[in-house]
Amino acid sequence: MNFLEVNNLCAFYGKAQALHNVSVDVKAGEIIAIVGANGAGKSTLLDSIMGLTTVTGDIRMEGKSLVGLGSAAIVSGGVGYAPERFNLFPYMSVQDNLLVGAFTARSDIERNLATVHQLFPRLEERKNQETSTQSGGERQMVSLGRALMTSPRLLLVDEPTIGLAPKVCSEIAVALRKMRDDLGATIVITEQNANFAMTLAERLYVLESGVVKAQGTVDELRNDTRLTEAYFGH
Amino acid sequence: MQIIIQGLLLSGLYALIAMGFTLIFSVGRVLNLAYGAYLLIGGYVYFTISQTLGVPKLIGLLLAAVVGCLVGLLKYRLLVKPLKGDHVAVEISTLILAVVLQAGVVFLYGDSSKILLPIVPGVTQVAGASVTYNLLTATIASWAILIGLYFFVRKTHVGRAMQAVSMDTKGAAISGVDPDKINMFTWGLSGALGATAGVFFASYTQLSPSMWVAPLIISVAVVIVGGIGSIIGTLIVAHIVGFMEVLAVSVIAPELRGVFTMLLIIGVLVIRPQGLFGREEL
Amino acid sequence: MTSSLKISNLVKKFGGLVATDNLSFVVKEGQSVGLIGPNGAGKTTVFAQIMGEHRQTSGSIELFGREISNDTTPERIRRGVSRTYQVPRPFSDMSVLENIRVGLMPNNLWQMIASKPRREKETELALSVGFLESDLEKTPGELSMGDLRKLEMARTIATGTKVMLLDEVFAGLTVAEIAQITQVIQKMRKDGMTFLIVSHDLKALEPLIDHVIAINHGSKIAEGGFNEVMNDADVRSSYLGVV
Amino acid sequence: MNLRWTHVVMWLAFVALMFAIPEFVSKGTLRTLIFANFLAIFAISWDVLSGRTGYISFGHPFLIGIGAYTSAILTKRFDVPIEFAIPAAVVMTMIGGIIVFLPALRIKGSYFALVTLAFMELMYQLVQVIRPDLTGGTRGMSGVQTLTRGAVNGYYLSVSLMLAVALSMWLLMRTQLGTALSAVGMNEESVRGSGLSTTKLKLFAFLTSAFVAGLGGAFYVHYLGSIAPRALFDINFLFTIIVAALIGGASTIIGPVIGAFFLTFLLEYLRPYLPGAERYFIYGLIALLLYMYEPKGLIALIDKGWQRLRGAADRKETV
Repeated sequence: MNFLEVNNLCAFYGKAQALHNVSVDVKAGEIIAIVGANGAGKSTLLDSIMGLTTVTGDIRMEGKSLVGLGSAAIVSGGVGYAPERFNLFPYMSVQDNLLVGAFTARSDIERNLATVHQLFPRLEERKNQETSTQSGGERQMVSLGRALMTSPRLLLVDEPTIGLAPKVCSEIAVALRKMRDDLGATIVITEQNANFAMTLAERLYVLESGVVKAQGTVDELRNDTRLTEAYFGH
Repeated sequence: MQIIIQGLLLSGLYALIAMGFTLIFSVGRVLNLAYGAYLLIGGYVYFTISQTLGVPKLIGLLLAAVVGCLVGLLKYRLLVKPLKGDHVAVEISTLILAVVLQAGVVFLYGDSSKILLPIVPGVTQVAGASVTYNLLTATIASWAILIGLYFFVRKTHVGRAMQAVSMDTKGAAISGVDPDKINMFTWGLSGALGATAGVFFASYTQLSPSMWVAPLIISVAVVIVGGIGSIIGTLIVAHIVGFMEVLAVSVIAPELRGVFTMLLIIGVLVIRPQGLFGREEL
Repeated sequence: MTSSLKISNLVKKFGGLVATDNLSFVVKEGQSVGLIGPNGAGKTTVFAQIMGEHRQTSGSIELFGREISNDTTPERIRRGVSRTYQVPRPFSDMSVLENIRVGLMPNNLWQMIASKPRREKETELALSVGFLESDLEKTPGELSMGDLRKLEMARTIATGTKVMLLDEVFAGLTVAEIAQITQVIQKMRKDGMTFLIVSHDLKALEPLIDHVIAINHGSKIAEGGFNEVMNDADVRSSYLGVV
Repeated sequence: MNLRWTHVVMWLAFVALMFAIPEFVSKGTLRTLIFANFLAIFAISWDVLSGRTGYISFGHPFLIGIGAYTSAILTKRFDVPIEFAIPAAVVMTMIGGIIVFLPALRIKGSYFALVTLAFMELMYQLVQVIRPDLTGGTRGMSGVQTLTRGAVNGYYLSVSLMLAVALSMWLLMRTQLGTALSAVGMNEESVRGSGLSTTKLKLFAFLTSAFVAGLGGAFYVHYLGSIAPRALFDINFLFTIIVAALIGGASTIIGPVIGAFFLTFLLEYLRPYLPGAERYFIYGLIALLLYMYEPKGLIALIDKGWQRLRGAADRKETV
């Protein structure tokens, strides 16, 4: 049994079907990346795991089904999420943003806060700053930090590098790797930046128009034409 | 001097009145036009329990808050939630509900207005102005509640969750906060606050079935002018409205007490729809 | 061929963020041009400026040789340019025909009262985008995503437009629906309509266009034939990313 | 405009029915019917604006009040003949309509509704203070010239006015303009995106609504012969207008008429049991339940019932 099993998932936003029979398996302690062009359904996949869309099919973590549970229950079951647009609380301080993340994991606050500050020292320096005044890179750090505050065993990160400068991208990559190595979290990221995904993840799923077009290890897919096809059509 | 003291006292009361309305507008993004009815219910519950039955005043106040809270919870479950974010439908149905509740009060207590005895009797002189202990108590209680609320919202998990839901519902949900439960809680809290304010408001003016309209208008003004749901903004604007009213009454004409409040609502909405302190915080 | 739409040195700033950065391009009459770029490249913002939903910070927008920057949205539509939206915006309680009727109406209150709806014209437009006779009285609630896109195209054509801007016409569609919309666009191209099409689905876009403009961070990074642009190094790295 | 003969027949039947009523009912009932007629006019006026374009007016008594006060003041204080006073009142109300329209250029939704509510309260307070020698201040005015004597004549006048308003609005709303106004209510951006000026359409809706409100208000004051600010600029009155339109079926013409008659008679039938303002308890509760259960109103319920009957009949035929 894999840590996370997604089977034949179809997801809908109102009338539009965004995913068609998507199946993804993740082993405990893995980092995998879902890659594909804009609109391929990457964010929808993560939103669906979090219970934010209407779905058919099955999503199981450690054998337990997540389908039909509310987001709050999924979070307290051990799934952390850093969404693409961050969805931070703009007029709250960095510290308060992190503390909201601790809503269901109140006994771990001190330990988690120490971890977050160790991963992103900048968040400790600026803990009283409102997130609405922060740069994109800082917001990404708050978003990841808030996800960590939920004590996740599975961490979902949507487009960790979008809009970020290359230097910040590598900082984020280092942090994500540490979260897996030191905290033992299993990580699923989505990336439009396929090259970044290949440096971070062990395995890739290529998504195109809501369908899994290819999957495999980074080495298997590096020169696979199906990867570039997903972006350019041929 | 008299104006300043009167203004301060009245504004404190107005801040308390507007607070519950602000909470709902901020967390639930809903205009609860039946908000004034909490004040109505609070006033009459207190009247029945403490003035008619002679139960100690503090218990009467507490029970008024409990009933207000229950009405708030019921309103959320039976009205607001089934209408799921259809703002116009919520506004219209809460307006109808307010009329229903008003008629309910007429049914039980009759049409004529009643005098609510002062919660704390007596008068004192402050810098040449005569101040009733009653209004003074109301103002002190209102400040105490507001300060308590401020720290509750800032420093507790539930309070922060309320802020979170008001700023980004999806962000709150993926942090493990159930927005529905927070909404529920906020409606209950809003009801309790409104009912408490109602007791003080009724003892300041009088108890009558139509006493809900003026506080509703004040709340609307405070929320609109202050921008969406800020506690500090509410406090500031409650003072603007309160002082304008005191000034209008004492300097121009008592009949014009509400005119400037209306003009303020219209002016701000047309010129700066996001409010004077327009940012979305709690 | 004369130019239908000419964008010159267009700049749009939202506070500190530069959404459109000195962008210039021309769409000639009868041409069909693809506008592509990765997520957040600023494609939709360009559409919004052409339609007057956002006012540009600087630069000019010319339609058939005439500056339209000071016109309101309805005025621009009267001059012959209109757009569809990524998320269709139908009139929810109206039938397919009534939705199209709104597009056909004259912008004059008296004529609205005096003139009768042109039912044959409405039907003709509906059928031309691929509706069946049996769909004509349906309301948007009963239609699929593909039908909603067709409905939006029909209403847009009804305004008498000569230049159509299509925003993500294939998003959320099934393969069969993509094929049907492709057919509709091809037929309109033959009839002389000018197109500017945004799509992330490059495979579906390729047969519909004469050439492509690729943008990233609000400025043009490549322009030319489809294959040429697809093999451009800047375009590839804008999509695939660099480390 | 696609008129069908069934429409003509239905209107003729409706008119005939309304005119035959005085033969069958008591004078007391006629007085109730007169109020229902005026309420129907106000509800139609509200619906032309709010039901169609979606700009919810919580201040309709503001417009009605302008019409009523203008005509009352002109006839009583300046001895202007009624036949000039009423048109002048309508014009004044249309100017009032433009005042309400101005905020609609910038704001919509809840904010617009609140501005209109503020307009109503403002009017209520100003009327009592500014020139009480003209407006009668808090007590209002009595002894305003009346147009008719007796319930029967009053009924004929009010029903003629109501039918004229209903028919002309019905005809207007069946044109393409009516379709465009409804389109504004469904999606304003798409109307602009179809090349139509929504400013023009909205202005038209506001002026038409004000026209009807002013006409209704002026005739109403000349029926009552008196006017009082608390009865006019009142949330209960506003509530009755809005609920009449919604409960009957917004965005139709017959809906507000049905709603107005339904509400008026409901209120009247409750009178023996609950003589005072507490009637609004049952009345409001019924309105609330109906609104929650079927936001499209009685007309939709009737329609559904009709469809079901027809469906049953169709099934029988096929069997």
